[in-house]
Amino acid sequence: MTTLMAILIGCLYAAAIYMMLRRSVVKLVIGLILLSNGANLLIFTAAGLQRGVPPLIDKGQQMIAGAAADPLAQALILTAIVISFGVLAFAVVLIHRACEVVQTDDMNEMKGTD
Amino acid sequence: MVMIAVLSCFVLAALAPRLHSLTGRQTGWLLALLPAAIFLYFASLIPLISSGETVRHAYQWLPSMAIQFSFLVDGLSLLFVLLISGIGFFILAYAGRYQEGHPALGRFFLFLLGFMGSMLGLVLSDNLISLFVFWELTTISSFMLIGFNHEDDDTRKKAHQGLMVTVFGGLALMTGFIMLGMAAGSFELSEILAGPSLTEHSLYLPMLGLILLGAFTKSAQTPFHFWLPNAMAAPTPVSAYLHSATMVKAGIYLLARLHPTLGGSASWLTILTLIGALTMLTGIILASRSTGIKRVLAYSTVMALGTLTMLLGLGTEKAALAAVTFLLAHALYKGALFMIAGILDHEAGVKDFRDVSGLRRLMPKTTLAAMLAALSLAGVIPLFGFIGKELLLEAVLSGSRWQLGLTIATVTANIFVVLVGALLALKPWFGKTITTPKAAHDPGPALLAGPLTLAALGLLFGLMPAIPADYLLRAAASAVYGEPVSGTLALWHGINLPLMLSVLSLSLGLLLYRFWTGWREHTIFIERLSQFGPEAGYNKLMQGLVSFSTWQTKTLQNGNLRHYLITTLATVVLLVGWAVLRLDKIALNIDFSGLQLQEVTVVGLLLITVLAAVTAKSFLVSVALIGALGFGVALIYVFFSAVDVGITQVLVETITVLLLVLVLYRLPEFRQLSSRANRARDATIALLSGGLITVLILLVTNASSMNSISSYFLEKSVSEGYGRNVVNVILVDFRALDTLGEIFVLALVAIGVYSMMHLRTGVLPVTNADKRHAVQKQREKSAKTGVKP
Amino acid sequence: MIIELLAALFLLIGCLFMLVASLGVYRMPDLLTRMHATTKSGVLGASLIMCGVMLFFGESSVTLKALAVMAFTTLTSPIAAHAIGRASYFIGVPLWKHTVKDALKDRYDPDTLVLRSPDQDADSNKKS
Amino acid sequence: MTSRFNMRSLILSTGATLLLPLLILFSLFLLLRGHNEPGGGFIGGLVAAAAISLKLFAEDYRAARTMLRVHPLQLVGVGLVLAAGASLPALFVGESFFTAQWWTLNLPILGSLKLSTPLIFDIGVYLGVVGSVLTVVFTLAEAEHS
Amino acid sequence: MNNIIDITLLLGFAILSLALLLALLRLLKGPTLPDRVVALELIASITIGIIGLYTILSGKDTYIDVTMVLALTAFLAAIGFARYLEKGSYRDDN
Amino acid sequence: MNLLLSNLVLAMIWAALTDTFTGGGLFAGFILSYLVLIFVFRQHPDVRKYRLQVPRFISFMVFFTKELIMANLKVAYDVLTPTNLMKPGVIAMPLRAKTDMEITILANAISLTPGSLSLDVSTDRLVLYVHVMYLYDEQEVLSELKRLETKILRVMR
Amino acid sequence: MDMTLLVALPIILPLLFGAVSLTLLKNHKAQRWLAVIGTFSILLAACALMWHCQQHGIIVLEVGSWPAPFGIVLVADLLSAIMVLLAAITGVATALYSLKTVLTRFERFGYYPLLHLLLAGVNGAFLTGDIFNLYVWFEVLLVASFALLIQGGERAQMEGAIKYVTLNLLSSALFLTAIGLLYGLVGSLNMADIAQRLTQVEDQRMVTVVAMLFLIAFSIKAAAFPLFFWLPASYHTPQVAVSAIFAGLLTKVGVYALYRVFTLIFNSEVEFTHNILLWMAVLTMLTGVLGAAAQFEVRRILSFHIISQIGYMMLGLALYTPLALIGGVFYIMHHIIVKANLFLVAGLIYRLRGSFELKRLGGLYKDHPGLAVLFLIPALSLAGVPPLSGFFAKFILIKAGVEAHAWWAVGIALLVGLLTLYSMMKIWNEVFWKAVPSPAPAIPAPGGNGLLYCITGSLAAMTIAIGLFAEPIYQLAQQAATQLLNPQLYINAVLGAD
Ligand code: NA
Ligand code: NA
Repeated sequence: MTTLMAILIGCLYAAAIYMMLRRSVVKLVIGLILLSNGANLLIFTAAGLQRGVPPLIDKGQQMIAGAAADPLAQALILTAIVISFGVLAFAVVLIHRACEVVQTDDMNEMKGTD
Repeated sequence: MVMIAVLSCFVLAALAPRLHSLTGRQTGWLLALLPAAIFLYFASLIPLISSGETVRHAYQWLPSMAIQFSFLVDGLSLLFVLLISGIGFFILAYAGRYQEGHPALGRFFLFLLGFMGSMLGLVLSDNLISLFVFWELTTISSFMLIGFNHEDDDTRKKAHQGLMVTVFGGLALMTGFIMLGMAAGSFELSEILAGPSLTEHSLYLPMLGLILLGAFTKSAQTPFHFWLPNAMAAPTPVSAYLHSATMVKAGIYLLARLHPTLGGSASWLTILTLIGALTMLTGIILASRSTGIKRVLAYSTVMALGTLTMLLGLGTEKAALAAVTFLLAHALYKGALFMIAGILDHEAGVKDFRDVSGLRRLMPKTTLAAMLAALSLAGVIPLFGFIGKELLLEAVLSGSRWQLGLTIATVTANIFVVLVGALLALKPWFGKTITTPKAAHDPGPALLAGPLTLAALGLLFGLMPAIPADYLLRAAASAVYGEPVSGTLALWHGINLPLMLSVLSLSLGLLLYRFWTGWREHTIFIERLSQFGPEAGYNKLMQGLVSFSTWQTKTLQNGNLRHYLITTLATVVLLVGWAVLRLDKIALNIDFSGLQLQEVTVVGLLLITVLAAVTAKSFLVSVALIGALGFGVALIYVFFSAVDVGITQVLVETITVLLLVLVLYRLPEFRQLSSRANRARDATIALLSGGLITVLILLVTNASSMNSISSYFLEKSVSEGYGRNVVNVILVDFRALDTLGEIFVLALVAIGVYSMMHLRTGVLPVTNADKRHAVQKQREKSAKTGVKP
Repeated sequence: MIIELLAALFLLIGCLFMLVASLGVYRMPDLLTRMHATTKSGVLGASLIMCGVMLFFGESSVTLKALAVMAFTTLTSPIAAHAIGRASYFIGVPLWKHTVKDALKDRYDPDTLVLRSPDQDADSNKKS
Repeated sequence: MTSRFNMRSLILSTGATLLLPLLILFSLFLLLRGHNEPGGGFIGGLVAAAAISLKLFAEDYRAARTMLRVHPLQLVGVGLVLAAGASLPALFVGESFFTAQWWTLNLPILGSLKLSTPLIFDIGVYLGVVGSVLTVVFTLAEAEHS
Repeated sequence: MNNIIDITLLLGFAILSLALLLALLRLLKGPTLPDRVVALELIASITIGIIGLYTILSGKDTYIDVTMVLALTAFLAAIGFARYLEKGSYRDDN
Repeated sequence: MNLLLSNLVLAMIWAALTDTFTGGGLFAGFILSYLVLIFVFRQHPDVRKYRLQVPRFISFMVFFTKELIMANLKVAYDVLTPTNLMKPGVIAMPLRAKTDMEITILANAISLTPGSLSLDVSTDRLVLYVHVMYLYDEQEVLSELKRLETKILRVMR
Repeated sequence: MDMTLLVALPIILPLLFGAVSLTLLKNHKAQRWLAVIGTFSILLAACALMWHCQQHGIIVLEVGSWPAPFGIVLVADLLSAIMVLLAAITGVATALYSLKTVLTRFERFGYYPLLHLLLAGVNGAFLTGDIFNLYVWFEVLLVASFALLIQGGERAQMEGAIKYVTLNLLSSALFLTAIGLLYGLVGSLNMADIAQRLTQVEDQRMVTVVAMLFLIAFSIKAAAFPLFFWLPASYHTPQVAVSAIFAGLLTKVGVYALYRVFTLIFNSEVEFTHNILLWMAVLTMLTGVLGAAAQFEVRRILSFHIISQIGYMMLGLALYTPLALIGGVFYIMHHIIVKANLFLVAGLIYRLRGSFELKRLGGLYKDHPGLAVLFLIPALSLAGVPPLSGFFAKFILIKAGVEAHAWWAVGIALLVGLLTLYSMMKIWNEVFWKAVPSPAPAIPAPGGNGLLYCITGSLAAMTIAIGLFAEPIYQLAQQAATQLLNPQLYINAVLGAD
């Protein structure tokens, strides 16, 4: 499954990058979403995929007998998801304001500043 | 005490503007008391130094790097100190009167005193680095002085030019000093000089080259000589000070100082004598063609500097003595002559030889001083300049390798020196009286004291050469030569070759003076040549710099975000790709076993979704697809045991869609703007990057073999974190700091969005009717332009 | 054993209804007919699968949650359908060509979004 | 202009009224059980934010704003103070910064209640998330009016 | 006995996969935004179904929690889109 | 509404007291407290209404579930067969339901029953616009819908 | 309470002040007070931390008492302590400067909370010993900088912000990717632990692969060649106080991160990694300074100079000798103060003349000699003129370069020094020496300049002091460099010696 995931993640990155490279600035939004999904899945995959063993300990138990999925990677992903969500929200509003102020959505026309 | 001498200049400099507003007209004299005191103090050291002793003081600065303020008084530095403080005394007094009433006179004193302090520090420093520090300070303070009339565009340009050239050299010098320090094992000149010669050291040539670069730029050696005449943009007291005894002599001082350690090699001899001779000739020929009084003086200074360099290049005992003698003579007459040029300007309003004649009767005292100084320059007996010139010729004649060539050059130069001397000694004073812009008259003591004294000293030393020789010059020459020098100075050596050459050049020079105008007309080609000269080169370089940087900025920082992204990504692909290709074995984790149906389906559908989201023609469609993508990704998290992550993913995706929807109708629609070629290029970059990521994951998952620290959390979650949801316990306890940072990120987003939307100016169409109207207009517009909305 | 069999049955039927919903969405000719499929089959499919889960685990906590899921979908699905259906009228999504009657046509005021009843505008009723 | 926004769908707004308490309760449920079962401050906060957004979508900005009473940014502030403040109690008992503190309160009716700094922290997270998301949502919705 | 459940699950996943594919195709085809939103709604429902099946497959009941959240909040996206459309965008889809 | 709430609270207290805070425990608690409520406050007019509402609700749920399944079978049929037979249309259904809650629940129920999907309520709340799949006879469809309305109103009022 | 708390204070103080400031959003008086008290308290904490660090060596705080490498650790070695102190100084200067220059309407929309949180992010990044936590603090400071950057909503700000945000988000994504891969490789997040575990990786070249990702991610943050584009696009657009704190701190966080990971973690293939760093350093210096030569607007010139100065700091790391690292650390110390100050002075120029355009400025030397001095000191220091702070910074690096026989790097470093002076003197000539261009812009002289002069004057005094009393600073840099070159010290402090 890791191989398959690696391919999916590669595609997510590629798609994200392609969208970030568009002139139409709103496509950036899609690019950022794809990128953060890709990065989160990458952490998930790199940490090792485990089926059906959530890191939840049963009532009355002290720990999980046997294998369990990596809780740390999950915590990292949670943090990363929330951060990228926040950043995305900011970026969306920024793009909206920028289009409003600059009166264009064409990145090629936003050359007023280097 | 030495430290105090140097420091006091800076302290007084800082106080000067305030002091000036208090004491007004007499400030110049008042401030001049300081150099006078310094002069007297150092003069009191003459007996000690002339007996071969040295004085050294050291104060810690950066001991870890062996950098300290250490001061060494020996013959050479003493000679310079006396010149700096002595001439400085007159210059301050002179400037006080010359610049009287100037609104920024206080600042002028500030920089002049600052310059004096720097110069004193430079020549007194025993530590190479502290020497360099003062070196740079002279550069900066002279920049401020040269640009004193800063509202004039040309002045600013010239000041900038002088600064660039000398700082360029300064930086080379610093590197050279570092190498010298490394080679000699010390930054202390006294130790370096006491140590062995470094001509055999492996770093010798680069070190020499760099140090010479520093010295040559500062001392205006060809091809860097052009900044010096341009520095005449400075007020005359500045020129008088900088170009007689101080600033430009710093390079010479340095060469003289380092001669025992770096001198004596073939490269030293070759470079110094050739550059020196070239400079000498360039300077004096240009001087002979100039008509501006200060300009002539400036070029003749270039000549003198070249001569000194040449002498130091020869490096013989005789040359050393000749060099210090010539240096002293030059300081005296050149200081006087510059001040006289200033007097002519100040009292008669003339700046050009062609505009002046016959002032002898109107300005008798000035004439006297001028003639004494100019004749000393011309090397006329019995002035001190004559002795200097005789020694020069002697040294050249006894020189080794380039004997003949150098002699011819020196004699040629001397012919023109005589011409220049004659110009200065005769042209303004004799002949028909021309009406000058101002009613000419002798100035007061403040202006006249300097030239008269210096010129008189030239006569005195000429008549009694033993005084400077015994008390000063021999010690100085010894320091230069590295061993005690035993020569004496005398006005009369009998009829010898140097004397004959002197007479030859004197007569030819006077002849040339008669045909000065014709000479200038016949040599007009030199002017044309100058467009290929070093100054033109400098200007080209600066223009080239600006146009190159403009081009670079246009290319790199072109305002196009996509280029930035492409460059960044290309860097990623190249550097990471390179690192991957370096691997001993590229072992990828390729394994399709154990796949489950639902997993494959979800991944497959996700791939379709991603592709569709990228190719979608409408933002809305993309957003809807992103929603679907979110569910798919959540499924993956669920399939691989991440319950909390799955839930969060679903929620975040939903709220993302809500947010997008809230701004959506105010965002422009997707447009297809890029050309097919650009899209292909972008797709290539994207696929390369994506492929690289895939490879990295496969590499890492294949190589990982270590146990993760996460087993700790699984063990301790219940027993020490009191929670069964390990992920949550990590979030709120084990790694609560991450979570803390993260909600602050959210808070920042909230503030950012809040302020972005409330601190705005634009107004939106608000009703449906408005909106439709706007859309209608947009459609009409796009129909005209043929772009799909 | 019987419970498991029952659970399997529920699951299978639930999945089939899901498929029906998808087929409906895929095959039906216009938006409103497609929504018939999703609101009904989607809700039932999910609910049946939840019943299967409920039966399989047979624990009260799971039962409670599964019931909650069923309740939530039943509650939210028609509301969403309503919202979308209503919105589709604002932007004038075309109805299937075989639609026989459209009582809603032109009843929305495009600027105020007021929806008039047929009594309020006998005139426009005639037109349609 | 305002009338336009009051002409919301009756079905939707009633549905929202029905769902809102459900969602809020659900979010609190997720928050409080998060330490032992899936859930926690984030997830709870996101659900609560979604709930109030539903109110906004079903009715209008003003209704949602009135329901919340305070400005969401103040909610953020309180959340942040709680979350950051949860790092401090450890200092008063001489333990390392951010060390979790657990207190068991024996209340007469409710029985023993476990209170802890991780819980306070999680509540801070909850408030911070609710406040932040709502600030963004409200700001954007409010901008529609201007 | 587990066989029955296993086969059911396999069958279920296959059916739901097909359902997901069909819904996705509608999402891609549109032709109007509401059509896509409806498809998205359905995808959320199918996701609930898949997680339901997966809950049984893994035997861990905690996955049900995900479906609870999905059931309660997934429709919000549709509400959002609906509101967007009501706000009077007259943009053509596609 | 208040009675339902107190009924629920009582059920929870029961579950808490018996330490069976589970589906079954709550259900048992609900039934028990329902019985207690209608017994203790049997004179109260609200309770009389409430007494009937619970069985009506249960019977409505049964009816509704049946309808839902029927609806699905019908959809399945439509989906799997050619679409020729369909004769969709939007009709206006006059409303007897008055309160927001009544209208909403009615609309939702209509959406989940066979062949009909509620679209919107007129602003004056007089009619509900419904999309119908088989509009062969509008009056019959309307009376069908009205029957559903009656059932719901009986539970609600 | 033990002294390890000191490590947390520079983070938790601004967080708390930011949070409280946010709850008092509409009370801008209270916010001003909080800004002043907050930044000064951070300064106090930073001083105490510095003192302790020098006395007791590396201080480690295990957050939540969870032992390393499992919990997050905050680690203050000397480099961190230095960075925190500099951030605190910049913070105080900016906060005070803001009191007089930031518009009230900005203050009412979260300016001060953003400032507090920016500092929290910066300090967090300097102090954390955990690679993922570093990412979190990066994001905190990044989003704070986003929000500060767009306050005002001018066209240039928007255009600049789009570029700034996009490129920085790309950098964050790369950073996250790198963390994910590193975690996958070694299964730890604690930097000391990672350093230890990496030595057990079979193919050290695999480590270098991951190192390249970190290199690029941090180089974007540090604005190194060829990844600096976001900086010139945006730094001249926000309010001056914001420009100043950005100029002083943001890129330095990237530089710090490079120093941290390329001394502690990725030190096995120095000849490869640090050679790339060397190339980047040299090209960064050169392109930055050339970029400045093409600019004719004060803040744009200064922005490009940030880039070229970053090159020097990277040079220190790239040469990777004790002296070079000393030089690098010294350079950072000097640069933060000087650069922030230059932007603040630019702000004063703007206040007096209402423009940043060279061609519209002039006459300030005559009219405001005090300001001229305040400009000249940092400007000359930036160019490396002795005896100001920049001289030793450059001198040490050049010496290190000469000792390492990195001739071309030395040559370019020198050339860049010259061109820096060229640019500074361009500003000087045009803004100060040139006569006021006619028609003179009629800007009424605003009040309250005394405080602003005091702030810039104090920073200028520090510049002079670093130059004149270089020895203690050098000692500090030396101790810091010694720690950097002996990562085992850091590892032992965090994980315990065994
Ligand atoms: Na987190
Ligand atoms: Na940055």
